[in-house]
Amino acid sequence: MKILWFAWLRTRVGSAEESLTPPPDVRDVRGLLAWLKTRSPGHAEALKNLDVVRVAVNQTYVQADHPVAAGDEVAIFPPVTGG
Amino acid sequence: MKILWFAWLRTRVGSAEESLTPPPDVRDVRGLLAWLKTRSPGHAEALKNLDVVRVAVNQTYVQADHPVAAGDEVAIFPPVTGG
Amino acid sequence: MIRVQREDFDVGAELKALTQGRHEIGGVVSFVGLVRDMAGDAKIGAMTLEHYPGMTEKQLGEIEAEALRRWPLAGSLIIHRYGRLEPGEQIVLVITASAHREAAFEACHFLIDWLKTKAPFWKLEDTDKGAQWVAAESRDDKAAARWVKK
Amino acid sequence: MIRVQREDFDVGAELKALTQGRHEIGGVVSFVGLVRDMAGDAKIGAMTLEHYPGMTEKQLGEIEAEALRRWPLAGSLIIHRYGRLEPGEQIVLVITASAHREAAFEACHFLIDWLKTKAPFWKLEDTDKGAQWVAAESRDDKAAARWVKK
Repeated sequence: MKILWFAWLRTRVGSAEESLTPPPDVRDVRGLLAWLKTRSPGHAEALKNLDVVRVAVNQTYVQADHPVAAGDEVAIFPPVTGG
Repeated sequence: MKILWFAWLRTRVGSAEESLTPPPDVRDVRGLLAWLKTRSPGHAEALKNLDVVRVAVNQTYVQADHPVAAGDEVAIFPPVTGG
Repeated sequence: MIRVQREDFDVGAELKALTQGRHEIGGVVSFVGLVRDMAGDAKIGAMTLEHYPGMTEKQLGEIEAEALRRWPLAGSLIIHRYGRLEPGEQIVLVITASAHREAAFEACHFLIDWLKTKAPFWKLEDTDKGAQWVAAESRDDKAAARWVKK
Repeated sequence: MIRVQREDFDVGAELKALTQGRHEIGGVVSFVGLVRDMAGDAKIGAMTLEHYPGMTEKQLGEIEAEALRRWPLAGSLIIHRYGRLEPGEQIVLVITASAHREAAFEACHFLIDWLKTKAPFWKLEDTDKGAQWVAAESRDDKAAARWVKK
Protein backbone atom coordinates (compact mmCIF):
# COMPACT_ATOMS: atom_id res chain seq x y z
CA MET A 1 0.00 0.00 0.00
CA LYS A 2 1.29 3.44 -0.94
CA ILE A 3 0.80 6.16 1.69
CA LEU A 4 1.20 9.80 0.59
CA TRP A 5 1.56 12.64 3.10
CA PHE A 6 1.01 16.31 2.24
CA ALA A 7 1.61 19.77 3.74
CA TRP A 8 2.18 19.86 7.51
CA LEU A 9 1.29 16.18 7.87
CA ARG A 10 4.25 15.46 5.58
CA THR A 11 6.61 17.63 7.63
CA ARG A 12 5.53 15.94 10.91
CA VAL A 13 5.80 12.42 9.51
CA GLY A 14 9.11 13.42 7.88
CA SER A 15 8.34 11.66 4.63
CA ALA A 16 6.22 12.37 1.55
CA GLU A 17 5.66 8.76 0.60
CA GLU A 18 5.80 5.38 2.32
CA SER A 19 5.32 1.85 0.96
CA LEU A 20 3.75 -0.17 3.74
CA THR A 21 2.05 -3.47 4.34
CA PRO A 22 -0.46 -3.02 7.16
CA PRO A 23 -1.44 -6.07 9.24
CA PRO A 24 -4.44 -8.04 7.93
CA ASP A 25 -6.84 -6.63 10.56
CA VAL A 26 -6.49 -3.16 8.99
CA ARG A 27 -9.52 -3.15 6.70
CA ASP A 28 -10.68 0.44 6.49
CA VAL A 29 -9.41 4.04 6.71
CA ARG A 30 -10.18 4.24 10.45
CA GLY A 31 -8.11 1.11 11.12
CA LEU A 32 -5.32 2.30 8.86
CA LEU A 33 -5.01 5.67 10.64
CA ALA A 34 -5.00 3.95 14.05
CA TRP A 35 -2.21 1.64 12.91
CA LEU A 36 -0.19 4.48 11.26
CA LYS A 37 -0.25 6.40 14.57
CA THR A 38 1.78 3.62 16.20
CA ARG A 39 4.61 3.80 13.67
CA SER A 40 6.56 6.74 15.14
CA PRO A 41 6.19 9.77 17.42
CA GLY A 42 6.00 11.88 14.21
CA HIS A 43 3.11 9.78 12.91
CA ALA A 44 1.36 10.02 16.27
CA GLU A 45 1.80 13.80 16.30
CA ALA A 46 0.55 14.15 12.70
CA LEU A 47 -2.58 12.12 13.39
CA LYS A 48 -3.33 13.50 16.87
CA ASN A 49 -6.43 15.43 15.78
CA LEU A 50 -8.33 13.58 13.07
CA ASP A 51 -10.76 16.51 12.64
CA VAL A 52 -8.11 18.22 10.54
CA VAL A 53 -7.12 15.14 8.54
CA ARG A 54 -8.57 14.31 5.12
CA VAL A 55 -8.10 10.99 3.33
CA ALA A 56 -8.28 10.09 -0.35
CA VAL A 57 -8.09 6.51 -1.59
CA ASN A 58 -6.99 6.21 -5.19
CA GLN A 59 -7.41 9.98 -5.59
CA THR A 60 -11.02 10.10 -4.39
CA TYR A 61 -12.09 11.63 -1.05
CA VAL A 62 -13.37 8.95 1.34
CA GLN A 63 -14.80 8.63 4.85
CA ALA A 64 -13.40 6.66 7.80
CA ASP A 65 -15.38 3.51 6.98
CA HIS A 66 -14.02 3.24 3.42
CA PRO A 67 -12.16 -0.05 2.80
CA VAL A 68 -8.42 -0.09 2.08
CA ALA A 69 -6.59 -2.87 0.26
CA ALA A 70 -3.03 -3.86 -0.67
CA GLY A 71 -2.73 -2.04 -4.04
CA ASP A 72 -4.33 1.23 -2.89
CA GLU A 73 -2.81 4.71 -3.03
CA VAL A 74 -3.87 6.34 0.24
CA ALA A 75 -3.28 10.11 0.56
CA ILE A 76 -3.47 11.81 3.96
CA PHE A 77 -3.59 15.60 4.16
CA PRO A 78 -4.99 18.63 5.98
CA PRO A 79 -7.97 20.64 4.70
CA VAL A 80 -7.03 22.20 1.37
CA THR A 81 -6.10 25.88 1.03
CA GLY A 82 -5.64 26.56 -2.68
CA GLY A 83 -7.36 29.11 -4.90
CA MET B 1 -34.76 74.90 -23.91
CA LYS B 2 -32.71 72.17 -25.59
CA ILE B 3 -34.59 68.94 -26.32
CA LEU B 4 -32.52 65.82 -27.15
CA TRP B 5 -34.09 62.72 -28.70
CA PHE B 6 -32.43 59.29 -28.69
CA ALA B 7 -32.82 55.87 -30.34
CA TRP B 8 -36.24 55.16 -31.88
CA LEU B 9 -37.71 58.35 -30.40
CA ARG B 10 -35.15 60.24 -32.45
CA THR B 11 -36.03 58.40 -35.65
CA ARG B 12 -39.76 59.05 -35.15
CA VAL B 13 -39.31 62.73 -34.35
CA GLY B 14 -36.87 62.97 -37.25
CA SER B 15 -34.40 65.08 -35.31
CA ALA B 16 -31.74 64.48 -32.64
CA GLU B 17 -31.90 67.96 -31.13
CA GLU B 18 -34.38 70.82 -31.06
CA SER B 19 -34.08 74.32 -29.55
CA LEU B 20 -37.56 75.27 -28.42
CA THR B 21 -39.35 77.85 -26.30
CA PRO B 22 -42.38 76.16 -24.76
CA PRO B 23 -45.38 78.37 -23.79
CA PRO B 24 -45.27 79.72 -20.22
CA ASP B 25 -47.91 77.23 -18.93
CA VAL B 26 -45.41 74.36 -19.51
CA ARG B 27 -43.86 74.09 -16.07
CA ASP B 28 -42.97 70.41 -15.63
CA VAL B 29 -41.97 67.29 -17.58
CA ARG B 30 -45.59 66.15 -17.87
CA GLY B 31 -46.64 69.48 -19.37
CA LEU B 32 -43.62 69.54 -21.68
CA LEU B 33 -44.35 66.07 -23.10
CA ALA B 34 -48.03 67.01 -23.65
CA TRP B 35 -46.97 70.13 -25.53
CA LEU B 36 -44.28 68.31 -27.57
CA LYS B 37 -46.90 65.80 -28.75
CA THR B 38 -48.77 68.61 -30.54
CA ARG B 39 -45.76 69.71 -32.60
CA SER B 40 -45.94 67.10 -35.41
CA PRO B 41 -47.38 63.69 -36.25
CA GLY B 42 -43.84 62.30 -35.65
CA HIS B 43 -43.74 63.80 -32.15
CA ALA B 44 -47.24 62.45 -31.43
CA GLU B 45 -46.18 58.97 -32.61
CA ALA B 46 -42.94 59.07 -30.56
CA LEU B 47 -44.77 60.04 -27.36
CA LYS B 48 -47.84 57.82 -27.86
CA ASN B 49 -46.94 55.45 -25.02
CA LEU B 50 -45.24 57.27 -22.15
CA ASP B 51 -44.60 53.96 -20.32
CA VAL B 52 -41.62 53.45 -22.62
CA VAL B 53 -40.32 57.01 -22.41
CA ARG B 54 -37.62 58.14 -19.99
CA VAL B 55 -36.70 61.77 -19.32
CA ALA B 56 -33.48 63.31 -18.00
CA VAL B 57 -33.23 67.00 -17.14
CA ASN B 58 -29.67 68.31 -17.20
CA GLN B 59 -28.41 64.70 -17.42
CA THR B 60 -30.27 63.42 -14.36
CA TYR B 61 -33.24 61.02 -14.52
CA VAL B 62 -36.45 62.74 -13.40
CA GLN B 63 -40.13 61.95 -12.92
CA ALA B 64 -43.14 63.58 -14.64
CA ASP B 65 -43.60 66.21 -11.93
CA HIS B 66 -40.03 67.54 -12.21
CA PRO B 67 -39.94 71.26 -13.17
CA VAL B 68 -38.47 72.39 -16.49
CA ALA B 69 -37.12 75.88 -17.20
CA ALA B 70 -35.76 77.88 -20.11
CA GLY B 71 -32.06 76.95 -19.89
CA ASP B 72 -32.60 73.22 -19.32
CA GLU B 73 -31.25 70.34 -21.42
CA VAL B 74 -34.12 67.85 -21.59
CA ALA B 75 -33.33 64.39 -22.97
CA ILE B 76 -36.13 62.05 -24.00
CA PHE B 77 -35.36 58.41 -24.72
CA PRO B 78 -36.58 54.81 -24.47
CA PRO B 79 -35.44 52.39 -21.71
CA VAL B 80 -31.70 51.85 -22.05
CA THR B 81 -30.24 48.67 -23.57
CA GLY B 82 -26.47 48.90 -23.18
CA GLY B 83 -24.08 46.52 -21.50
CA MET C 1 -12.40 54.57 -13.47
CA ILE C 2 -14.81 55.15 -16.36
CA ARG C 3 -14.10 55.12 -20.08
CA VAL C 4 -16.64 55.53 -22.89
CA GLN C 5 -14.93 54.97 -26.20
CA ARG C 6 -15.33 53.83 -29.79
CA GLU C 7 -12.09 51.76 -29.76
CA ASP C 8 -11.68 48.19 -28.58
CA PHE C 9 -9.95 47.43 -25.26
CA ASP C 10 -7.34 44.89 -24.11
CA VAL C 11 -8.64 43.02 -21.04
CA GLY C 12 -5.23 41.63 -20.08
CA ALA C 13 -3.60 45.07 -20.18
CA GLU C 14 -6.44 46.65 -18.18
CA LEU C 15 -6.25 43.92 -15.53
CA LYS C 16 -2.52 44.41 -15.22
CA ALA C 17 -2.81 48.21 -14.96
CA LEU C 18 -5.45 47.94 -12.25
CA THR C 19 -3.54 45.48 -10.05
CA GLN C 20 0.11 46.41 -10.73
CA GLY C 21 2.00 46.83 -7.46
CA ARG C 22 -1.21 46.60 -5.42
CA HIS C 23 -0.28 43.65 -3.19
CA GLU C 24 -3.28 44.01 -0.92
CA ILE C 25 -5.48 42.70 -3.76
CA GLY C 26 -6.39 39.01 -3.41
CA GLY C 27 -9.19 38.65 -5.98
CA VAL C 28 -10.08 40.30 -9.27
CA VAL C 29 -13.36 39.66 -11.07
CA SER C 30 -14.01 40.82 -14.59
CA PHE C 31 -17.01 40.76 -16.89
CA VAL C 32 -16.77 41.13 -20.66
CA GLY C 33 -19.93 41.57 -22.75
CA LEU C 34 -19.69 40.45 -26.38
CA VAL C 35 -21.90 41.03 -29.45
CA ARG C 36 -23.86 37.85 -30.17
CA ASP C 37 -24.78 36.76 -33.69
CA MET C 38 -28.43 35.96 -32.98
CA ALA C 39 -31.34 37.95 -31.52
CA GLY C 40 -34.22 35.55 -31.04
CA ASP C 41 -34.38 33.87 -34.47
CA ALA C 42 -32.91 36.82 -36.38
CA LYS C 43 -29.29 36.73 -37.52
CA ILE C 44 -27.29 39.82 -36.57
CA GLY C 45 -24.86 41.30 -39.08
CA ALA C 46 -23.76 44.17 -36.86
CA MET C 47 -25.06 46.50 -34.19
CA THR C 48 -24.70 50.19 -33.54
CA LEU C 49 -24.52 51.50 -29.99
CA GLU C 50 -25.87 55.00 -29.53
CA HIS C 51 -25.22 56.87 -26.29
CA TYR C 52 -25.75 60.24 -24.63
CA PRO C 53 -22.32 61.87 -24.35
CA GLY C 54 -21.98 63.56 -21.00
CA MET C 55 -24.85 61.82 -19.24
CA THR C 56 -23.37 58.39 -20.01
CA GLU C 57 -20.12 59.20 -18.21
CA LYS C 58 -22.04 60.86 -15.36
CA GLN C 59 -24.31 57.82 -14.85
CA LEU C 60 -21.42 55.34 -15.02
CA GLY C 61 -19.52 57.46 -12.50
CA GLU C 62 -22.47 57.42 -10.11
CA ILE C 63 -22.91 53.67 -10.48
CA GLU C 64 -19.20 53.11 -9.79
CA ALA C 65 -19.33 55.44 -6.77
CA GLU C 66 -22.27 53.44 -5.40
CA ALA C 67 -20.26 50.20 -5.74
CA LEU C 68 -17.32 51.80 -3.93
CA ARG C 69 -19.67 52.82 -1.10
CA ARG C 70 -21.13 49.33 -0.79
CA TRP C 71 -18.03 47.13 -1.07
CA PRO C 72 -14.40 47.45 0.11
CA LEU C 73 -12.83 47.63 -3.35
CA ALA C 74 -9.15 48.25 -4.03
CA GLY C 75 -9.96 49.25 -7.59
CA SER C 76 -12.62 49.22 -10.30
CA LEU C 77 -12.90 49.94 -14.01
CA ILE C 78 -15.80 50.28 -16.44
CA ILE C 79 -15.15 50.58 -20.18
CA HIS C 80 -18.15 50.80 -22.51
CA ARG C 81 -17.88 51.14 -26.28
CA TYR C 82 -20.22 52.90 -28.71
CA GLY C 83 -20.53 52.94 -32.49
CA ARG C 84 -20.72 50.01 -34.91
CA LEU C 85 -19.76 46.56 -33.60
CA GLU C 86 -19.82 43.14 -35.23
CA PRO C 87 -20.61 39.74 -33.67
CA GLY C 88 -17.79 38.58 -31.42
CA GLU C 89 -16.62 42.13 -30.69
CA GLN C 90 -16.26 43.35 -27.11
CA ILE C 91 -18.92 45.82 -25.91
CA VAL C 92 -18.26 46.36 -22.23
CA LEU C 93 -15.67 45.55 -19.57
CA VAL C 94 -16.20 45.70 -15.81
CA ILE C 95 -13.32 44.89 -13.44
CA THR C 96 -13.42 44.91 -9.65
CA ALA C 97 -10.50 44.15 -7.33
CA SER C 98 -10.60 43.52 -3.60
CA ALA C 99 -8.70 41.84 -0.78
CA HIS C 100 -11.28 39.01 -0.83
CA ARG C 101 -13.19 37.48 -3.71
CA GLU C 102 -16.70 37.87 -2.29
CA ALA C 103 -16.68 41.68 -2.52
CA ALA C 104 -15.15 41.57 -6.00
CA PHE C 105 -17.80 39.14 -7.29
CA GLU C 106 -20.73 41.05 -5.83
CA ALA C 107 -19.51 44.48 -6.92
CA CYS C 108 -18.79 43.31 -10.49
CA HIS C 109 -22.22 41.71 -10.77
CA PHE C 110 -23.88 44.82 -9.32
CA LEU C 111 -22.04 47.12 -11.74
CA ILE C 112 -23.09 45.29 -14.90
CA ASP C 113 -26.68 44.83 -13.65
CA TRP C 114 -27.07 48.53 -12.83
CA LEU C 115 -25.25 49.69 -15.93
CA LYS C 116 -27.71 47.69 -18.07
CA THR C 117 -30.72 49.55 -16.67
CA LYS C 118 -29.26 53.00 -15.91
CA ALA C 119 -26.51 53.93 -18.38
CA PRO C 120 -27.89 55.70 -21.46
CA PHE C 121 -26.94 53.36 -24.30
CA TRP C 122 -29.24 52.00 -26.99
CA LYS C 123 -28.60 49.14 -29.40
CA LEU C 124 -29.70 49.16 -33.02
CA GLU C 125 -29.30 45.70 -34.57
CA ASP C 126 -28.83 45.10 -38.30
CA THR C 127 -30.46 41.71 -38.83
CA ASP C 128 -31.52 39.60 -41.79
CA LYS C 129 -35.05 40.77 -40.96
CA GLY C 130 -34.10 44.48 -41.08
CA ALA C 131 -32.79 47.01 -38.56
CA GLN C 132 -34.40 46.92 -35.13
CA TRP C 133 -33.91 48.79 -31.89
CA VAL C 134 -33.31 46.35 -29.07
CA ALA C 135 -36.11 46.41 -26.48
CA ALA C 136 -35.28 46.56 -22.78
CA GLU C 137 -35.68 43.18 -21.11
CA SER C 138 -37.72 42.68 -17.96
CA ARG C 139 -35.08 40.22 -16.74
CA ASP C 140 -32.58 43.10 -16.70
CA ASP C 141 -34.94 45.13 -14.51
CA LYS C 142 -35.29 42.16 -12.19
CA ALA C 143 -31.52 41.65 -12.07
CA ALA C 144 -31.02 45.33 -11.18
CA ALA C 145 -33.83 45.30 -8.61
CA ARG C 146 -31.97 42.65 -6.58
CA TRP C 147 -29.45 45.33 -5.63
CA VAL C 148 -31.96 47.94 -4.43
CA LYS C 149 -31.52 48.31 -0.71
CA LYS C 150 -34.60 47.47 1.28
CA MET D 1 -10.47 22.88 -19.61
CA ILE D 2 -8.08 22.30 -16.73
CA ARG D 3 -4.43 23.25 -16.43
CA VAL D 4 -2.19 22.77 -13.38
CA GLN D 5 1.17 24.41 -14.02
CA ARG D 6 4.15 26.12 -12.48
CA GLU D 7 4.27 28.90 -15.14
CA ASP D 8 2.32 32.14 -15.08
CA PHE D 9 -0.67 32.64 -17.43
CA ASP D 10 -1.86 35.47 -19.69
CA VAL D 11 -5.50 36.28 -18.87
CA GLY D 12 -6.06 38.28 -22.06
CA ALA D 13 -4.75 35.47 -24.27
CA GLU D 14 -6.81 32.85 -22.42
CA LEU D 15 -10.00 34.94 -22.75
CA LYS D 16 -9.39 35.36 -26.46
CA ALA D 17 -8.71 31.66 -27.01
CA LEU D 18 -11.90 30.67 -25.16
CA THR D 19 -14.21 33.05 -27.04
CA GLN D 20 -12.58 33.25 -30.50
CA GLY D 21 -15.17 32.69 -33.24
CA ARG D 22 -17.83 31.67 -30.68
CA HIS D 23 -20.48 34.26 -31.54
CA GLU D 24 -23.16 32.68 -29.38
CA ILE D 25 -21.26 33.92 -26.29
CA GLY D 26 -22.71 37.11 -24.78
CA GLY D 27 -20.95 37.24 -21.40
CA VAL D 28 -17.62 36.12 -20.02
CA VAL D 29 -16.75 36.24 -16.32
CA SER D 30 -13.25 35.68 -15.03
CA PHE D 31 -11.71 35.44 -11.59
CA VAL D 32 -8.01 35.90 -10.91
CA GLY D 33 -6.57 35.08 -7.49
CA LEU D 34 -3.40 36.94 -6.52
CA VAL D 35 -0.80 36.45 -3.76
CA ARG D 36 -1.34 39.11 -1.08
CA ASP D 37 1.51 40.60 0.92
CA MET D 38 -0.14 40.26 4.33
CA ALA D 39 -1.58 37.33 6.31
CA GLY D 40 -3.26 38.79 9.37
CA ASP D 41 -0.49 41.00 10.77
CA ALA D 42 2.38 38.98 9.29
CA LYS D 43 4.17 40.23 6.19
CA ILE D 44 4.48 37.63 3.43
CA GLY D 45 7.73 37.36 1.51
CA ALA D 46 6.62 34.50 -0.71
CA MET D 47 4.44 31.40 -0.64
CA THR D 48 4.84 27.88 -1.90
CA LEU D 49 1.85 25.99 -3.28
CA GLU D 50 2.05 22.24 -2.83
CA HIS D 51 -0.39 19.99 -4.68
CA TYR D 52 -1.21 16.33 -5.29
CA PRO D 53 -0.36 15.62 -8.94
CA GLY D 54 -3.03 13.44 -10.46
CA MET D 55 -5.72 14.01 -7.86
CA THR D 56 -5.57 17.77 -8.35
CA GLU D 57 -6.40 17.50 -12.05
CA LYS D 58 -9.06 14.86 -11.31
CA GLN D 59 -10.78 17.03 -8.69
CA LEU D 60 -10.66 20.15 -10.87
CA GLY D 61 -12.11 18.13 -13.75
CA GLU D 62 -14.97 16.93 -11.58
CA ILE D 63 -15.69 20.44 -10.30
CA GLU D 64 -15.73 21.77 -13.87
CA ALA D 65 -18.01 18.92 -15.00
CA GLU D 66 -20.42 19.80 -12.18
CA ALA D 67 -20.53 23.45 -13.33
CA LEU D 68 -21.22 22.33 -16.90
CA ARG D 69 -24.10 20.19 -15.62
CA ARG D 70 -25.60 23.06 -13.63
CA TRP D 71 -25.25 25.99 -16.04
CA PRO D 72 -25.54 26.36 -19.83
CA LEU D 73 -21.89 27.27 -20.45
CA ALA D 74 -20.33 27.78 -23.88
CA GLY D 75 -16.87 27.34 -22.37
CA SER D 76 -14.87 27.24 -19.17
CA LEU D 77 -11.24 27.22 -18.09
CA ILE D 78 -9.45 26.65 -14.79
CA ILE D 79 -5.71 27.28 -14.48
CA HIS D 80 -4.07 26.77 -11.08
CA ARG D 81 -0.37 27.29 -10.43
CA TYR D 82 1.90 25.52 -7.95
CA GLY D 83 5.42 26.15 -6.66
CA ARG D 84 6.91 29.36 -5.28
CA LEU D 85 4.98 32.61 -5.81
CA GLU D 86 5.62 36.15 -4.64
CA PRO D 87 3.12 38.84 -3.62
CA GLY D 88 1.29 40.23 -6.63
CA GLU D 89 1.73 37.02 -8.64
CA GLN D 90 -1.27 35.25 -10.16
CA ILE D 91 -2.30 31.98 -8.46
CA VAL D 92 -5.49 30.89 -10.15
CA LEU D 93 -7.68 31.78 -13.13
CA VAL D 94 -11.30 30.75 -13.63
CA ILE D 95 -13.16 31.77 -16.81
CA THR D 96 -16.76 30.97 -17.69
CA ALA D 97 -18.55 31.97 -20.90
CA SER D 98 -22.25 31.79 -21.65
CA ALA D 99 -24.96 33.30 -23.86
CA HIS D 100 -26.15 35.31 -20.84
CA ARG D 101 -24.24 36.87 -18.00
CA GLU D 102 -26.21 35.32 -15.13
CA ALA D 103 -25.00 31.77 -15.84
CA ALA D 104 -21.42 32.96 -16.35
CA PHE D 105 -21.37 34.83 -13.02
CA GLU D 106 -22.86 31.99 -11.02
CA ALA D 107 -20.70 29.29 -12.57
CA CYS D 108 -17.47 31.28 -12.08
CA HIS D 109 -18.32 31.98 -8.45
CA PHE D 110 -19.23 28.32 -7.89
CA LEU D 111 -15.98 27.10 -9.46
CA ILE D 112 -13.69 29.19 -7.28
CA ASP D 113 -15.73 28.45 -4.13
CA TRP D 114 -15.62 24.69 -4.72
CA LEU D 115 -12.03 24.69 -5.87
CA LYS D 116 -11.04 26.36 -2.59
CA THR D 117 -12.49 23.55 -0.49
CA LYS D 118 -12.03 20.52 -2.77
CA ALA D 119 -8.90 20.84 -4.92
CA PRO D 120 -5.80 19.41 -3.17
CA PHE D 121 -3.53 22.46 -2.86
CA TRP D 122 -1.80 23.69 0.30
CA LYS D 123 -0.15 27.04 0.89
CA LEU D 124 3.06 27.47 2.89
CA GLU D 125 3.70 31.14 3.60
CA ASP D 126 7.16 32.60 4.26
CA THR D 127 6.46 35.47 6.63
CA ASP D 128 8.48 37.81 8.82
CA LYS D 129 7.27 35.61 11.69
CA GLY D 130 8.54 32.40 10.10
CA ALA D 131 7.09 29.83 7.68
CA GLN D 132 3.51 28.79 8.32
CA TRP D 133 1.03 26.48 6.63
CA VAL D 134 -2.14 28.39 5.83
CA ALA D 135 -5.14 27.08 7.80
CA ALA D 136 -8.42 26.41 6.01
CA GLU D 137 -10.93 29.18 6.65
CA SER D 138 -14.44 28.50 7.85
CA ARG D 139 -15.72 31.24 5.56
CA ASP D 140 -14.50 29.20 2.59
CA ASP D 141 -16.51 26.23 3.85
CA LYS D 142 -19.56 28.46 4.16
CA ALA D 143 -19.03 29.89 0.68
CA ALA D 144 -18.83 26.37 -0.76
CA ALA D 145 -21.85 25.17 1.23
CA ARG D 146 -24.07 27.73 -0.53
CA TRP D 147 -23.76 25.67 -3.69
CA VAL D 148 -24.71 22.30 -2.17
CA LYS D 149 -28.05 21.28 -3.62
CA LYS D 150 -30.79 20.90 -1.06
